[in-house]
Amino acid sequence: MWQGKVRILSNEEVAPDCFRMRLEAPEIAGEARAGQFLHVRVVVGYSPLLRRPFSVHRISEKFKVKDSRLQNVEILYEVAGKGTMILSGRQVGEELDILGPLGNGFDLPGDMETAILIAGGIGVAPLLALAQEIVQSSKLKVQSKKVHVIIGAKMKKLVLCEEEFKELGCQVRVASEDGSLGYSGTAVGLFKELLSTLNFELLTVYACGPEVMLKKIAEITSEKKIPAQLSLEGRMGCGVGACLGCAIKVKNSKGKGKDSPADGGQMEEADFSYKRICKDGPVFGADEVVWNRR
Amino acid sequence: MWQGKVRILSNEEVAPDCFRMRLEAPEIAGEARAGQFLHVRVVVGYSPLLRRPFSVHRISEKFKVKDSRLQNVEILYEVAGKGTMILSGRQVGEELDILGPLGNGFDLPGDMETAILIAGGIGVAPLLALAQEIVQSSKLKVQSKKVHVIIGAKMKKLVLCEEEFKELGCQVRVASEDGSLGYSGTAVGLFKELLSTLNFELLTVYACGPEVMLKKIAEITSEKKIPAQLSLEGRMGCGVGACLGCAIKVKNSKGKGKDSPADGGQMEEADFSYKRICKDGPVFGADEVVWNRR
Amino acid sequence: MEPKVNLSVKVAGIKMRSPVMVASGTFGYGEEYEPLVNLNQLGAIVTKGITVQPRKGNPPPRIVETSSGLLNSIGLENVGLEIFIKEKLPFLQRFNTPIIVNICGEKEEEYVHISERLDKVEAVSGLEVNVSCPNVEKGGMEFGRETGTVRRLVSKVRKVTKLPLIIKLTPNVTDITAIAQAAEDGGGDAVSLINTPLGMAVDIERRKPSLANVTGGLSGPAIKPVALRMVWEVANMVKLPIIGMGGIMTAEDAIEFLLAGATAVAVGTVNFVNPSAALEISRGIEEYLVKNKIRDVNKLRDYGARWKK
Amino acid sequence: MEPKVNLSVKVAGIKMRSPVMVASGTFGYGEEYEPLVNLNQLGAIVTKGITVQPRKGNPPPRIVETSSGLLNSIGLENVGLEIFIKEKLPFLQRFNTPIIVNICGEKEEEYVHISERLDKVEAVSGLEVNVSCPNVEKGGMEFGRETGTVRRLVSKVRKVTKLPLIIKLTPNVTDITAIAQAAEDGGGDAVSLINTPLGMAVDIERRKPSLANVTGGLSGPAIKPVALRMVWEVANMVKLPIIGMGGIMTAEDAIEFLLAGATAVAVGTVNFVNPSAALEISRGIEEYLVKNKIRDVNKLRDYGARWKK
Ligand SMILES: Cc1cc2nc3c(=O)[nH]c(=O)nc-3n(C[C@H](O)[C@H](O)[C@H](O)COP(=O)(O)OP(=O)(O)OC[C@H]3O[C@@H](n4cnc5c(N)ncnc54)[C@H](O)[C@@H]3O)c2cc1C
Ligand SMILES: Cc1cc2nc3c(=O)[nH]c(=O)nc-3n(C[C@H](O)[C@H](O)[C@H](O)COP(=O)(O)OP(=O)(O)OC[C@H]3O[C@@H](n4cnc5c(N)ncnc54)[C@H](O)[C@@H]3O)c2cc1C
Ligand SMILES: Cc1cc2nc3c(=O)[nH]c(=O)nc-3n(C[C@H](O)[C@H](O)[C@H](O)COP(=O)(O)O)c2cc1C
Ligand SMILES: Cc1cc2nc3c(=O)[nH]c(=O)nc-3n(C[C@H](O)[C@H](O)[C@H](O)COP(=O)(O)O)c2cc1C
Ligand code: FES
Ligand code: FES
Repeated sequence: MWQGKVRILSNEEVAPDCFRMRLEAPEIAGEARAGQFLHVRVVVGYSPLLRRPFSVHRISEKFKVKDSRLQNVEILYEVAGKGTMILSGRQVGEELDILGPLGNGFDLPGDMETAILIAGGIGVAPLLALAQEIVQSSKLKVQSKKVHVIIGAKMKKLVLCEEEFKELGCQVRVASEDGSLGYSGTAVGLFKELLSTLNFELLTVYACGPEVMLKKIAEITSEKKIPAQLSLEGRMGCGVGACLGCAIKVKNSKGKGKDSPADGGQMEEADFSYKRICKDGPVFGADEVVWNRR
Repeated sequence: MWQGKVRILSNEEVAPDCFRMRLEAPEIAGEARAGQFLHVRVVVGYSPLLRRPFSVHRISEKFKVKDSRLQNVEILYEVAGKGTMILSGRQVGEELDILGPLGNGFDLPGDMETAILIAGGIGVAPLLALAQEIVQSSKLKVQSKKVHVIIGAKMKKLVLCEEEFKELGCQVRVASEDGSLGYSGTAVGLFKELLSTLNFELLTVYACGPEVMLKKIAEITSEKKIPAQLSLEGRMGCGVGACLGCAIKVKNSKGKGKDSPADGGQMEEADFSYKRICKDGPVFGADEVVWNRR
Repeated sequence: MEPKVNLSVKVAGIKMRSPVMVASGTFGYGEEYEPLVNLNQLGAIVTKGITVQPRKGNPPPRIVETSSGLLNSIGLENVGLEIFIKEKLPFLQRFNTPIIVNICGEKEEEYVHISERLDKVEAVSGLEVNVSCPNVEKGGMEFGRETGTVRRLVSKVRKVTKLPLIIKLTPNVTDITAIAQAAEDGGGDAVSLINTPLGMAVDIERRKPSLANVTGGLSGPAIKPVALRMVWEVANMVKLPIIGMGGIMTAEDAIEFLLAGATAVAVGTVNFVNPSAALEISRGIEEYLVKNKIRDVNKLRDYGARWKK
Repeated sequence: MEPKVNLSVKVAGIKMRSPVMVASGTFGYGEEYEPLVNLNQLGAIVTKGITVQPRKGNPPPRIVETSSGLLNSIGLENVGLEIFIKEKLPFLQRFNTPIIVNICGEKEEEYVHISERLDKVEAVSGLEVNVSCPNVEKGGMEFGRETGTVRRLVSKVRKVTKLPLIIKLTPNVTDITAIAQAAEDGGGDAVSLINTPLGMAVDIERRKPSLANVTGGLSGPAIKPVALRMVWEVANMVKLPIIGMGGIMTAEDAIEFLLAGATAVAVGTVNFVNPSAALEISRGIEEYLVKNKIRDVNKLRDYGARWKK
């Protein structure tokens, strides 16, 4: 974990309102794992007051170069409000105060033979780093052509990183809600289609995207008993586990482990507890998560 | 009085930490008088929350052109804190929210034959507009060579507007505290020297600068019974006379009119009242002002 | 084109074309902003606090900025009751907008005197009884921090006037709902929430307080969360209609107050930053209603009534 | 090089090498920030509020940003007294920095139980008695809003422990000096000022409160003026030493508190923004003292004592 100022090497709009920013950050690049995030202070002043979390999107050259100046980290972000708006205006050459890498990262079972990575919208951000890690790791069995990537987006021009995944040798499928590219429908629809063609043995599903998408994927994988890891979001304070502001409800292993009533009623006290998205996550097992959050 | 967004035409550092900004503002240029000020919102957000006041420094082309796009207004400002720092970073072509012209402006007696304008540091800002107004007015008797300008500054490189005053035909004298240009000493010293060479009949003194300077000038002019007008500063809220935040203590005409004790004790209630710098000023008669403000 | 939604509200019997008023002490006597703002489009104009005698106010510096806030210690500088009636009211009267006079005093008798006097002045639509000014040595906020003093003062004023009485409360109390209840018990028709929390800033170079009067009232966006909370608490405990204020800068801010339970809102500090704020906020509320298919601004406060802790 | 000025202070008998502490609830149990901050350089570490039983805390969302502020409604999530002693204290103990345990309860007996238990735990340098948590249904702030409840609670705790007792007060009261006096009367050794003012934010798109628990405590620069005012008021009325906090982001902010009368300061929300803030602020105070030729940080509070309204 490291905090300090790093130089902005690039900050480009790669799709409408989506930017990719590259940072000169050897301290992070050497340490960061897919699924972890950076906590970024977008301004020096107090507006906004808090840092903003962004997933590690790509760790450049990590495995290729020794020169620390080339050990860069990228984030991919969407303009969602004030903070990301300010970030999108930051200039190349300026310094950015970052804290990271934070969080737990994705878990990569050594015996995994097939991986499905499902991205909804900007949720693609951590999955590219994940594909990178899977493909470049020597410890894993899984081969790049057994890494299936589903990229879901509203429309063609919002489909992100298709080329990048292909370069890594992944099997890439695209879903667009308006049918303007690839499968016409959501990433979940395409996922179901893909599942019907695959062997479930030694398969792991990884997903990041809007909560409704993650919830559906959790239902599917739970039914089919496929292990699934989801990267979640939530309002973040400290990012390091100290403020307890980023709570997410999870089923207690001791408890009966069932979801709370659909009417939004309370679960039994003994059946759930809160975890910290920043420290215990942001990657959670699909089975843990209690979905009827407000 | 007008409020709205105007375009920044230029924003240049004319001396260390001193900037001149030109604004395309026909609504202001047509109306503004020397001694009035603009209330400027330096950012869109709330940091800083309030507007910042700056004197009308030069009204470009006012008397020369009909084309409203050429009717520009300039301010001259020093980086004194957060707001002026932000202002100095604003770019040509951007819009700036301004409110003005505000305040009362300098009074120009029709029978004035000689004028002395004394500027301390950034206090030169309103005095250039004043020289412009005096020289370009057809109603006044005073001739440009009877407009004496004293520019005081800490050192040579902080002497502002010498050329501009000369172009208007004024008699310009410079004082630098370190002796690096012109008279070695303060503007007040040079003023005393100048006074000893002039006829006091139909003379008016105008001054803007640090409070210690204005106080000394008030003492000199009061002793010699020379009318003097001072442009004052103070923390400003609304700028239009509504909030009563910019109070300054003045002698009551009814009261005995004497200054409060030098030990900073209170004046008699009946002897003073508060005026609003923004609306009743920022130009005050030197005789009115009660100087022992904190 | 007719507006598609209703923006008009009624507070303490005063009908307003818009729920957006301008707050006391931030809009002078109206005339200062007239060159910039169409006064006919405001919900109501609340004047600077008026006392029986003219007041000079506190020594400068009287204001200082803080993070997202403004501290002021004006000290109730005002022209006094009679000059107000003779010289300030006639100007305001020319507009088709309710005039609410903010009144203050060092003793109960002064509130009573002013109310009695203004009761006979036709131009006045209502009184905002200021038991919350933090910047005077005597009176003001001192009346507003205990239920007993509030109830007694309001009932005394109630006896001498039929004018709508809006009681303006201070947030510097342990339980705002008890104070609001006291205002109702005393015979008040509405409450204004909130006046400024007492604050302070220090000049570390001079090692002195930034304000000559040491402490001042804090206004602006910094106080909005506290103001909203108090509005919601009072809306859920007391029957009186509420004029919400404290840090409103945008239509979104105003809507937060209306949802939390305010019938109308007042904008203060924002006038200094953007004189047309009240009108822009009014338009912004209208757009919100249209966009969300809510026909009447008065429906907004139903939401807050449903929120439960 | 020897430091040219004295930065060490003593609060309630606890000696600290720097007047800059980290505030309860914003620094976890220390271990979270240890990778980033040299814990040996802090004035003191105040832990997250501890209750007898573990607490889950409130449902999310628990935090939301406001202008220059942060609203939180954590709801005192903590591991509970015994796990704290067994699993969290041993880590903290490794550092050469006073550990102050923030304690809270729903009933007086719980405060008493925790104090009695911690009295015997050597690693603990002092207790911060939290009578000001605004985010729990029972207890917390309810003990801190009346002089009677404060005095009684403090004196009960006083009886069972010799540990220094720092009473952490809520700003949500009419008269903070009366509460601080009650803390002294009950036998407290110092007061912490301030915990968070109660606030609220509304999500106008969903037309619901932004926090699941509706209201929350406001922290950050927005509250600094109110905190400073309370510190100055208490410093001038009550003998107890004060730990000042509320919106401190920079050394300048901290110096304002020290001038106003605080013996030490605590930094909270800024830790989230800049984990090294406490250490940077400590260095900034040192530079200020050197620049202004003030030999001892303890001289700063003499200034506030001279300011008069
Ligand atoms: C672990 C983690 C990793 C993330 N990784 C990425 C990533 O790689 N790329 C990416 O683009 N994003 C990522 N995000 C999300 C990203 O952090 C947010 O989009 C960003 O913080 C938004 O900041 P903002 O200031 O632009 O928006 P804000 O102004 O904070 O608002 C963003 C949205 O949140 C809602 N919101 C904000 N405040 C409130 C409130 N008070 N009440 C109700 N709703 C509110 C608003 O509706 C708004 O649309 C990640 C989040 C987490 C937790
Ligand atoms: C009518 C009028 C006309 C003016 N014309 C000009 C002009 O033409 N050119 C020009 O350069 N300036 C002019 N000024 C001054 C100018 O407005 C200020 O320099 C400017 O507002 C500073 O803003 P800032 O945000 O940069 O500084 P701030 O951050 O506001 O601080 C400026 C200075 O004021 C002091 N200060 C600020 N806040 C406090 C506080 N809380 N306690 C103690 N001290 C404080 C600080 O020491 C600081 O050095 C004028 C002022 C007035 C009233
Ligand atoms: C400069 C100033 C003067 C004020 N004067 C008064 C006053 O005379 N009477 C009163 O009841 N409130 C007065 N107030 C309080 C405001 O009416 C309002 O309650 C408060 O500022 C909160 O709203 P805001 O945050 O929108 O400014 C004053 C506020 C300011 C900033
Ligand atoms: C997320 C969060 C959790 C907090 N938890 C506690 C707590 O458990 N006990 C307590 O006494 N104060 C708690 N506080 C209050 C802080 O200790 C401090 O008094 C307050 O935040 C003001 O300081 P600041 O503005 O520097 O944050 C908490 C504050 C925050 C922001
Ligand atoms: S953001 Fe602070 S604990 Fe997760
Ligand atoms: S700044 Fe508001 S009255 Fe002068």
